[in-house]
Amino acid sequence: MARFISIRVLTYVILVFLATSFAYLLAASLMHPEDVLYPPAAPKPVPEATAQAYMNARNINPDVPLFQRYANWLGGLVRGDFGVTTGTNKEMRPVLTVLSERIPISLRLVVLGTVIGTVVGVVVGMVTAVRRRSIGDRSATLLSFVLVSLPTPVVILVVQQINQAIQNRTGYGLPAINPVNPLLHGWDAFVYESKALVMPTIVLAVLAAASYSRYMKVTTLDVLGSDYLRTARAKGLTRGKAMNRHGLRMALIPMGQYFAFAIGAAFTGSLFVELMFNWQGVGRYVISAISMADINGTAAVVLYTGVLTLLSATLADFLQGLLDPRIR
Amino acid sequence: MSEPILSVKDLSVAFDTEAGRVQAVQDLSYQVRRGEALAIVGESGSGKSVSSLAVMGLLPKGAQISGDIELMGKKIFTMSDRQLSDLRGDTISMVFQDPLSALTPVYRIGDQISEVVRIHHPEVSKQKASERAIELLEAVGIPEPRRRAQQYPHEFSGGMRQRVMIAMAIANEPELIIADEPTTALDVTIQAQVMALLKSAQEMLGAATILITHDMGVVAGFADRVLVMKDSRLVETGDVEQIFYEPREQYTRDLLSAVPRIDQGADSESRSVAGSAMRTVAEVATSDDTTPREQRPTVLEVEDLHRVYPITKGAVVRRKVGEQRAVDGISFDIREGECMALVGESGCGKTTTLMEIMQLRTPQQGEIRIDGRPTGGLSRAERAKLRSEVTLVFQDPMASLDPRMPIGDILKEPMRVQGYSAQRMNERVEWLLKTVELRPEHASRYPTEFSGGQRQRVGVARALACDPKLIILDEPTSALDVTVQAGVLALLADLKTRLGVSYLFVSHDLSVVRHISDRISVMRKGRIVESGPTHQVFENPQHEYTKELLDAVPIPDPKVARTRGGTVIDAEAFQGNSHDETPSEQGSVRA
Amino acid sequence: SKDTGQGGGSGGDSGNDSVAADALDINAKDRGDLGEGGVLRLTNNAFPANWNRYSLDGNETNTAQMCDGVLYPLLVVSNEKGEISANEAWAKRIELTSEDPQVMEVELQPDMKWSDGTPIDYKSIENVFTVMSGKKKGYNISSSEGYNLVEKVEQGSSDLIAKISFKSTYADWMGLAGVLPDSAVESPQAFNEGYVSEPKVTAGPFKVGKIDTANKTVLLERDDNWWGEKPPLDQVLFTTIEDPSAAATSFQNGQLDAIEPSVPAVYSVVKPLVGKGNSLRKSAGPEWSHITLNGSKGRPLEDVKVRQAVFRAIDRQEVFLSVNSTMPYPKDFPPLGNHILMPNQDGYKDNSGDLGKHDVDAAKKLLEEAGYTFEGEEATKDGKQLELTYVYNDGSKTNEAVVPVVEEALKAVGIKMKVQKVPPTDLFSKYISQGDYDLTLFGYTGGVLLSGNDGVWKQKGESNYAKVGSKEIDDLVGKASAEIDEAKRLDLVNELDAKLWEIAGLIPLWQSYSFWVQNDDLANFGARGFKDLDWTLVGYVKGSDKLKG
Amino acid sequence: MTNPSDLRGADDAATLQIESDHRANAVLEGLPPSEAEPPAGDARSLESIGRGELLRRRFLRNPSAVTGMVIVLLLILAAIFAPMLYQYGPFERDLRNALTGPTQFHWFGVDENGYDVFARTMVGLRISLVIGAGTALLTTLLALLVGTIAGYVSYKGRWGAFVDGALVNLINLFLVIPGLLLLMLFSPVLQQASWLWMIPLLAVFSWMLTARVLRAMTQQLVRTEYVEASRFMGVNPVVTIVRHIIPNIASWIIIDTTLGVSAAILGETGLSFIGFGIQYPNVSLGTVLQGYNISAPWTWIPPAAVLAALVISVNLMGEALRDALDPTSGSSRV
Ligand SMILES: Nc1ncnc2c1ncn2[C@@H]1O[C@H](COP(=O)(O)OP(=O)(O)OP(=O)(O)O)[C@@H](O)[C@H]1O
Ligand SMILES: Nc1ncnc2c1ncn2[C@@H]1O[C@H](COP(=O)(O)OP(=O)(O)OP(=O)(O)O)[C@@H](O)[C@H]1O
Ligand SMILES: [Mg+2]
Ligand SMILES: [Mg+2]
Repeated sequence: MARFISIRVLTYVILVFLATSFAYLLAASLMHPEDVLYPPAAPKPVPEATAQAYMNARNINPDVPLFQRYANWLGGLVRGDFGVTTGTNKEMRPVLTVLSERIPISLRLVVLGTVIGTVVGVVVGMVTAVRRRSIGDRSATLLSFVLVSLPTPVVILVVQQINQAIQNRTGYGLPAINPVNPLLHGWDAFVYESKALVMPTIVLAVLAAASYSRYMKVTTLDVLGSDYLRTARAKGLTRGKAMNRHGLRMALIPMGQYFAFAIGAAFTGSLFVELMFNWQGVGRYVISAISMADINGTAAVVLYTGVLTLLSATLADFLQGLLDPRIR
Repeated sequence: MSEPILSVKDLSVAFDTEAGRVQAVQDLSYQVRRGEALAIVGESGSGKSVSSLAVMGLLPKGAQISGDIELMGKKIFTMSDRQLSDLRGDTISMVFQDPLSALTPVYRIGDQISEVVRIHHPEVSKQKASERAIELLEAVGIPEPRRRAQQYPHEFSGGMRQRVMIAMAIANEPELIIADEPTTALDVTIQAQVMALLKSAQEMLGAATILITHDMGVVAGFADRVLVMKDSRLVETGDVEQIFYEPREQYTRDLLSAVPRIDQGADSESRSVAGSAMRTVAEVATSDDTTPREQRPTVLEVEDLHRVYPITKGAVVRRKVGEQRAVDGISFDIREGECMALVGESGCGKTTTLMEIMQLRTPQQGEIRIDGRPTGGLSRAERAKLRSEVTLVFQDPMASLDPRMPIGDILKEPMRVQGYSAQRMNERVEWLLKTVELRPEHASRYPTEFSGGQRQRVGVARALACDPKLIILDEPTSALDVTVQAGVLALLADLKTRLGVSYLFVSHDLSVVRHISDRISVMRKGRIVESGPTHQVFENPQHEYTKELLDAVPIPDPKVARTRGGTVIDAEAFQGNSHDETPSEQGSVRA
Repeated sequence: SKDTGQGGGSGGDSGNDSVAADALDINAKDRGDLGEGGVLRLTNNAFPANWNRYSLDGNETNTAQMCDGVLYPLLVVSNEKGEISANEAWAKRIELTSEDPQVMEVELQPDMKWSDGTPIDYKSIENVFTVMSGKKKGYNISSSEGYNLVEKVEQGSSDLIAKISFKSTYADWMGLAGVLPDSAVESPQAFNEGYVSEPKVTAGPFKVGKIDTANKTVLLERDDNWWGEKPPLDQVLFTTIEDPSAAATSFQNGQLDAIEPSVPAVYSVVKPLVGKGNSLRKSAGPEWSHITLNGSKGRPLEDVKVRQAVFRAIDRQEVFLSVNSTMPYPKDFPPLGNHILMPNQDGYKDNSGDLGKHDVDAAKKLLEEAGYTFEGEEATKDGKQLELTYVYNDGSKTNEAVVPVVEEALKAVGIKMKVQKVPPTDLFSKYISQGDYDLTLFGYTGGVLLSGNDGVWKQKGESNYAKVGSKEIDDLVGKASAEIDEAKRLDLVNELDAKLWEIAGLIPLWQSYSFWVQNDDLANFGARGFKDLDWTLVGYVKGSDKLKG
Repeated sequence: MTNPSDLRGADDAATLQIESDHRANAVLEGLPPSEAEPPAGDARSLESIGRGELLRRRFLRNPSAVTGMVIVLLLILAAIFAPMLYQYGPFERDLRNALTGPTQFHWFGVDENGYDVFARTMVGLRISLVIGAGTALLTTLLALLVGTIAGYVSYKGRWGAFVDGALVNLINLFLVIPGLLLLMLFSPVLQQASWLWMIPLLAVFSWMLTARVLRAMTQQLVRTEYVEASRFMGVNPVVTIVRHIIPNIASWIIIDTTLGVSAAILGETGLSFIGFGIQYPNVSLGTVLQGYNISAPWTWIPPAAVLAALVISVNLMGEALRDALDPTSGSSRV
């Protein structure tokens, strides 16, 4: 057992190290943070010395050999220092600080939506499989395919517009964007923050449910004809209960993988939801890091997501074993 | 007479399949009264299972049903799902024919049994319910029930799973038990124990039992009344004695004549028609003794074979807490043209042995040689060639057939490997189906669309597809009615004598064994306790267990069965430990 | 600065009322008409990286919006025409006392104090000039330009007066005036990092209420220690919203009081709200868009005739409309006719001449002059069709709209156009600065001050991506930036611009408008053109709902 | 195993067949005849129905298969012919009517750049059909290859566990590899490449999760007796995977492919980040959708509806195929 775990950990460390180093080297050789910091078209170019000092401070000086920079970065990494951010705004915050500030925000945003979406998806998928070809099945199917056919920003905007229409008509509505309102205090602030969570949660839940329900429907269809369900019915379980206790569990086995990765993904946030609801989570940090040619940020994010992915993979294997005693 | 607990009127069931409509049951009417044991016998595929599923209200959605079924005066077709669910498992329960895939693979055995208690008696605590599950496991003869309750279905042998089904059926002491071939995978001693259990339930609680079986011996010893079915219709019904001694219909007579009898030597004394036709099979099987055994080449040799399953604890972090010695050092050999029977207690490691042979690899311990060559040392090509020459009929016919493949393709599969032409495969599929008494149009049906016996025949047909030299059969006739069984056995006997095909034959039906096999090995707890030529073992059993087995064989003659009944089916059997002095395990457990 | 075209700009069918070029649209009201109190909620698209405006990180427009004249003294302000003068809230006068050698004097208002209690006096001015000269090591200053031409800074006749002497003349001298507290310059550490998380020392009508870096919000409150006119607003809230459509939704939802809709996707969301408690305010702004032609050696556009042909092939009106047809630009909005001056600035002249006029035949003729022949529809030389590459950055809606227009226009004169969409970060580094392109569109801010833009026009200029120029142009650029006399300078600028048209390196397209949709009651705020806001006047009119709770 | 009396010297099963035909078999003669045999001609025609034919019939009998096929066909026809017949092209500007709703001239309205939404949707459909179908199929293929092989061998001793481990780590590697950066590295090459390269590119970064699921499902199946049975018959592992494992995990594969179509069509626009999207003068549904203006629903509803119609019709066919494969469909036990 110990051997098994240590081999796995070792493999993972190697994988993460490879991916991150690869990411760093790629980013460092491909990206031009100096152009972002000091745009060539800027009307007032800074003195060369200032620029050099700045780039050295960030370990992004293109005049320093790539491997030297890599070594600097690795050295920092060993000490738990991920370097500092770069970008147009010349902010020089430790990447680690930025990440640790943003992770809780992403988590707060994503967890609830993912959980609700998963549960709804599983339930809808199961019900539509059992009540196949009913009106409910057809409308759920139609809706979910429409949802997967829309770009996420459009789904978000539609939800926001619906909220707006309700607010215009009734006077009551939810805050459209922003997780906090600094103008409020105490209880009011808490109420605002709770309300602000509603719409992103709806969006995330709806999107997750749309695709989960499709997968869940087919895995459920696959178990519907099985003998053990007949046994469960013969024991005296009603349709629904037999499905819940015996069918569901079997149908969930392949879904375990998706759940595990959804949990991992919750930590990296959801780009569009964060962007369009203006939450300062990890998801948009990833994109801004890449588009700002932020080498340290990009490498750190790759490291972070790599670790999360592998943790998810482990969780997935674990879930599979948990759900299915046969393959233990 | 007491009033009927169940009455079936003009029941018809049909299915639509690719090859057109299948009329599974037609105009079936019968009644079962309180305290009565009704046996339904008849041709395989005649609608026995379908009609009983109809009673449970559990036919698959595609079935078209007409007629009426009244359960304790209530029409079940007018009842809601909830009302029916309240009855199922409590007032009326059923043991399904294919017990091997009927358990949910991901739940522990104990939980699956206690669930049935808790559904109908939510007031029972979890703790109590699992105690009850353990009690029930013990009652059906599963040793070490406390540990076994913690295992999953795939860790159980075929017979053990079947007993789990029985345990679930009797858990709530129902008024009506429908047992669809409940003892096919059980050895005779356990079978006797289980039948006694059912009988006592019937006698003590006044429950009614519907027993569907092909074992005329069981019918003779258990049933009050018998209902004979053929070709989706009722043929005749009557008291057990009347059926056995004065059958009115030709089919009933044919059926009885095809029953193999262990006491065939003494048949003249019996008034039963049972067994007459089988004598010919036995003659074919044993006549033609050309070369003496010693001079024939050895086809299969098993030497000191071991197979150990680890016993683990913990769902996530697995710890090995002991080992289950499923096969514990057995040796035997089979010569060309020889049929060797492996009999023994349920769960003693028979299937495991067969599987080890079929792997064609070095076993955990010991050696397996085919044609004198150790299986461990085979090259790829040799192994591939052997695969066509050694074939297996699985114990669980359902699980061994790909549910998403039509039967025709299943039968073609081994032939494809051998590169048969399409034309030849088609011809052969037709022939194979006919040989096992299925129809060519069945080729386009899927396994789920067959009756239990039909599936089993598909399994046998597949094993025969490519002219094998060694066939390993794991209970190949347990679900067959006796006429079909006679046909299959005759075919096997014929192949053996004329083509020198060898068999390793696992069966609990000692009468069948007696008819077909040349040699016999008796297995218990992972070891062979006795072996020798068939007649020798039958006539002069040496080991205690062999004697016990032979004594427990049911005789297809109601009178004989009743006189024997007292000796074997004793009251203690219900307590579940009559055969095992020590509360140990089939196969020994070492921590 | 460069705007890679993420935004659009202008033009439209809805705004048929033409705005006078230099008009403001800020709902100007007297202080007496304004009520006391209220909150103004605004949005920006980036959170300040450093609150020290003189540091490299702090030199950024979003930071400027929150700081200049709000938290910190702003000594120089611009009017709607882009003319600058001393801001009387902090500075009494800023003037040249001598032109040769150039000497300027700054006099501060009396009795002003930093929030840490230190007085704002000569020392505060000196702090700026010392640090910004670039001579002190370790200070990450934004730019020493102009400051490095200063010979010396001395105290004037009172401790509120600073006298600054220059080594050589510098046209934008007034813009150099500024103040910094002592604590901000006491060490490089204090200067570089002291203001990273908050503006430590302030001296304006507002002070910091709460800064939330995680959620990127800044709440400002009225500063009771402020000596000037009392600002009407209680609080100003800035929320950073990076996504434009999120900002639009936020405004729609009533979470903002004013928004600057720069792209059609945003404008179309907020447009229905105009007239329902909100007004659209618009004015011409300092930004303008253009197409740069790459005239480097060896490229197809090396020949000035070919470049001129491209000028004449492109219908600038059509290009403008393709981007801005749904934005509320005035009807018949004319294309921009000057590379340096905007129409609402003094001295603006349309120098485009014929080159600014769409004419297919003229374009073909120019190509023929350049040695191309027409085989059917194709302009060919040595058997090869003239082919140009248009490079633009992914995600630029403006370019996406413009590309087909330009392609069709060029096709009409027999030129084939290849389109290349590249990652935003690569656009300049890998394509434009490397000269690996023929055509590209982006925007410039035609600053209030000319200086600094010279790199775009000079032959060897760092930002001269067109790689065209002449000695003549270089000289004119030099002369114009050194000319202190405003009228003369404008003449020089127009002379320069005519040359720039001739050399055909950059096709000016249109001057962007600034649009604001904002609460009806919000006064002295909105489309301000070149003008700097006066935060002591920004507020809600008397009786407005916004003043309650 | 040599048998002197082996009748199969000619390796001809027919001999065995005749010899053991039960009418020629003395033992069986006495037995009751089997059930009434159906007319011979009928039997012949049915007997030759193989799995493929059976599938085809079951599939075509399903109304949703037909509906799905009709919709897909209509979409394909529309993609081919609509742009030829319609009066506007995808880049023809009608700036006067920018951002106006559907009219008889502009069937689906006009977007903010003056483009006709119908024209763009139809032209976009052309490329998107190819990308959607191609990517979804390729992704599935990759996932199938890695997933089933890993799942199949994982059960086969030490060596199998090693191969499985290697494949799983390959999956993990692809999961942690920064795809976007890698693409950026190759972006100069990609920009020169034909847009058809988008198909392998999209596929290569989206197969991993599916592969993991398929591996998990295969792991369950290799333990079943019917897979064991085919191994005992000497069926080659690849054939076993194709014949037994894939049909039994087909449900997941089918739905995953279906959803993959829309994912690919929408995901294609993401590649434009590295300068490798569908670019002018081409249009895809993704680029049309990308030009959404939320306050002008006609700018996004038509392309989304077309995409949804495509995905739904693919799903209808997929479900019909699933039902054709699954003999218990329609005979649910609950
Ligand atoms: N789901 C189904 N679809 C089509 N035909 C079916 C289905 N289930 C059963 N049948 C057919 O109905 C007939 C009756 O089946 P049933 O299972 O009742 O037989 P049985 O009498 O129990 O036989 P056995 O003794 O072999 O179990 C058989 O011919 C079988 O092929
Ligand atoms: N996968 C497994 N894991 C653990 N134990 C197992 C496993 N498979 C079988 N066993 C155990 O091995 C023993 C022998 O099983 P086997 O299936 O060989 O019995 P059998 O002789 O065929 O019985 P039956 O006649 O009931 O089919 C049983 O005790 C069973 O519980
Ligand atoms: Mg049956
Ligand atoms: Mg067994």
